[in-house]
Amino acid sequence: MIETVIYIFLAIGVFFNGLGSFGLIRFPDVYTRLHASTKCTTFGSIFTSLGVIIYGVYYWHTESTSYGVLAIHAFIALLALVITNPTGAHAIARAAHKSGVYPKRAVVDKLKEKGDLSD
Amino acid sequence: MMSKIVRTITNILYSSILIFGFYVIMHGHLTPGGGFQGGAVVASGIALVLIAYGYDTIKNWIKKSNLSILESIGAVSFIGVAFLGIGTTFFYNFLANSGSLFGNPTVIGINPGDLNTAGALPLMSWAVGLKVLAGLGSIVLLMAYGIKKGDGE
Amino acid sequence: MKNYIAFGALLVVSGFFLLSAINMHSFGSPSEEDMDRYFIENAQEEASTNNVVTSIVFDYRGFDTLGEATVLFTAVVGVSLLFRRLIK
Amino acid sequence: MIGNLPFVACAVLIILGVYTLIFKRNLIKIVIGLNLVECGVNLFLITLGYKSDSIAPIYTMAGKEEMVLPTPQALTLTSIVIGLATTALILSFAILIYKHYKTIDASKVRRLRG
Amino acid sequence: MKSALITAVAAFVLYLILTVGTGNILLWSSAEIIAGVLLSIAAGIFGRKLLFKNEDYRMLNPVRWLYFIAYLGPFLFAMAKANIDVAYRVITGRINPGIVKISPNLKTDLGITMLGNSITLTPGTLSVDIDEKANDLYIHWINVKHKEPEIEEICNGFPKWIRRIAE
Amino acid sequence: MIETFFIVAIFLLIFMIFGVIRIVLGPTVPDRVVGLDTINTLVIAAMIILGAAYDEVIYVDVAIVYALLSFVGTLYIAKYLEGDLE
Amino acid sequence: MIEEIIQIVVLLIIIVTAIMAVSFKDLLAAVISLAATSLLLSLEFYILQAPDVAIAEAGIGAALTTAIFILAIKGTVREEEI
Repeated sequence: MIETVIYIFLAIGVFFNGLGSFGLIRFPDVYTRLHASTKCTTFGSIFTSLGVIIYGVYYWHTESTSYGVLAIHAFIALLALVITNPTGAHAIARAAHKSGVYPKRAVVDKLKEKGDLSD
Repeated sequence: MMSKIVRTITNILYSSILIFGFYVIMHGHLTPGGGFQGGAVVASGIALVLIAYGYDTIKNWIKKSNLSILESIGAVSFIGVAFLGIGTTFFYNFLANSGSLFGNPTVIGINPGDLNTAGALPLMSWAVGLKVLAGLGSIVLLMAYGIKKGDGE
Repeated sequence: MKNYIAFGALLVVSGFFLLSAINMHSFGSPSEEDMDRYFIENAQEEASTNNVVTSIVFDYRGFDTLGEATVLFTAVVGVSLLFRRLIK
Repeated sequence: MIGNLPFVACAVLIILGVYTLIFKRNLIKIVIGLNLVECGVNLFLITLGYKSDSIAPIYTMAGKEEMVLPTPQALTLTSIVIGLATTALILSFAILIYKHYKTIDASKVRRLRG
Repeated sequence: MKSALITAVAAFVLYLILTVGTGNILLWSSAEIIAGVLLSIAAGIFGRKLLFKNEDYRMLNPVRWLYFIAYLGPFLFAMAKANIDVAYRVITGRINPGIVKISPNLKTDLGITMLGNSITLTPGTLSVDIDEKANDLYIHWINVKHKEPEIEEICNGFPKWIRRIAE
Repeated sequence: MIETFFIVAIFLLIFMIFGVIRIVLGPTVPDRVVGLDTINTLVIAAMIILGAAYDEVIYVDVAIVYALLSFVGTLYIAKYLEGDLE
Repeated sequence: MIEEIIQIVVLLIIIVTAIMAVSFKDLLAAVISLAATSLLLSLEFYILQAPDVAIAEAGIGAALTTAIFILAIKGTVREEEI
């Protein structure tokens, strides 16, 4: 029973990770690639890590406490990942726009119209 | 000075990086880690603050002279702990299995570990950790400083 | 001309590297060393650590770490002296 | 099946580094080559001590008996920190050379001399 | 002083989470707790100038934490929707991108940060830049419907939640 | 169970190749940074999975270090691209 | 068997990124490739059962080496001449 749940979680994670990596190849410019890579790989990594966490929590009861430590440390790694990943994406997007890479086929670009933001 | 989102995340992450680096140094004799690794982690935290706030803001918070004092403390205490065991040999682990500070004997074989073991090793680990922390941190700060000064010439 | 000589030397050296890489002992089965076995068996008893690598770095081979500390100190002093000239 | 592929990878990394050291003129590129040599040497040391079907030399709850050889890992640990320190020193020299000569091309720097 | 103390307490909690399972009875051995206290005080002293830089202690209220936990529900739902949306666009390659501006009227730094990261992880939007004074966000939208969008169209009601959490 | 973890790790490693292709091809530098960022995330996920697969609790610490620090390198490159690194 | 496939893929990516680090004319791109190399080198250490070295390589290779190289490129020039 619990193994089926873990398999499903791992499968979802692998599917979204693959989708993100594939979107990295397929999309035309930096911003859309960031969409694919940030959202999909973060979501997929959350699910693969959740598989590990469920594995750890389940065997915490049946076998030994070290599996519980595995679950907790995996959870902290997941938390750090979720905090840092969108921030890195924001930094890259901002740097790309400032260094003169504008979105391709854009309908509207309010940031370019406004000019340089003073910070 | 990077954007506001990056700065707020830096504020949250910096203390986490500090306590995690200290954890890595402290548990060097039980889990993977030790002086080098923990020092590198904390130095990366200093690099993070440097990039998020810029050199001008950070120079009031983290003084280079404090870092060099810290490095000297690390070097002196490392050699000092090494000399303390000179009754037998240089670098003799005089505290192990003695029952005092860090002096509990380890159970031989497979075990989860007890923090209060390993004798002089945690002390040396802390000395090397301080040294690596201060050394690598001041290298990054000095290079940022040198680039900034060089533009005016 | 000089480039050709350098390229030939690089070819010879890389040939030696690759040959020795192929003729190393097969991957995953190192020759048994007495020293390593001693460290693994006795580190828990003598230094009372669980992590054998740390016991080697700080206890059995502490002199290596001392040399490393010296190199790190020298590098920091070197960088510091180099950029000190810029202020003047 | 895998054969001696990790050792070959170390050799390829070191050869790439040496190639960069010989043929490239840019100082920062030279430092990148030096870093690659360092990577290759570290990987070689770790690969040398690897024993198949064994665990890291740390006594934990896991039950296997065999451990990989610990001495190469301890040596690699010092090597990594030293590598960063020397890299920083060389890069500082590169920055100073650029301030002085306005170029970081090694051959041009040699010709200017002073 | 106060900020150092609170940073130290936060660091101590993180340390306890990291070292759980080391003791037998209370889950932590006494040596771990002593070491944790000392190290947390050190971390509090070194990190005091960052975590509570603005002397803003409103996040200490436990009610806000409950709101935060409740916020995770709609957030994860929106995130799953985002991924199915991106999956559709990856497979068909149908995009209509552009950069638009919204003004969510959030005042605190933490609030605008949470909003920025949330909308980076949710449907078809990516925060590109931020106006530091007015707290306006510039957003790359993968499927532009209007050039002057409503806030609701982009952020799925996140600003209401964040106003409860962080303001 | 253990074999499943290894298979998932192999899939993650194969997805890393897409990131490497983006690093090699990417017309501009921001494209390459996006590839690096993707590889970062995948490596962290692979480390967590492999830690469970080797049945060793302590290995996951490496994943925590990576998740906390991999973002610093990205920030440095982004700040250089913004053009006001000081 | 299955671990050997993992090692082959990781070593392949390491060699490709190292070649890219040597051959890019743009030094910033070369530094990005070097960062990817050290990232995967850390994963290789992890697979070779050396978590100590993996942590050291993670902290130093991921953050500090990239930082120092970027600072040096800022202090000099970005493009490699010739």
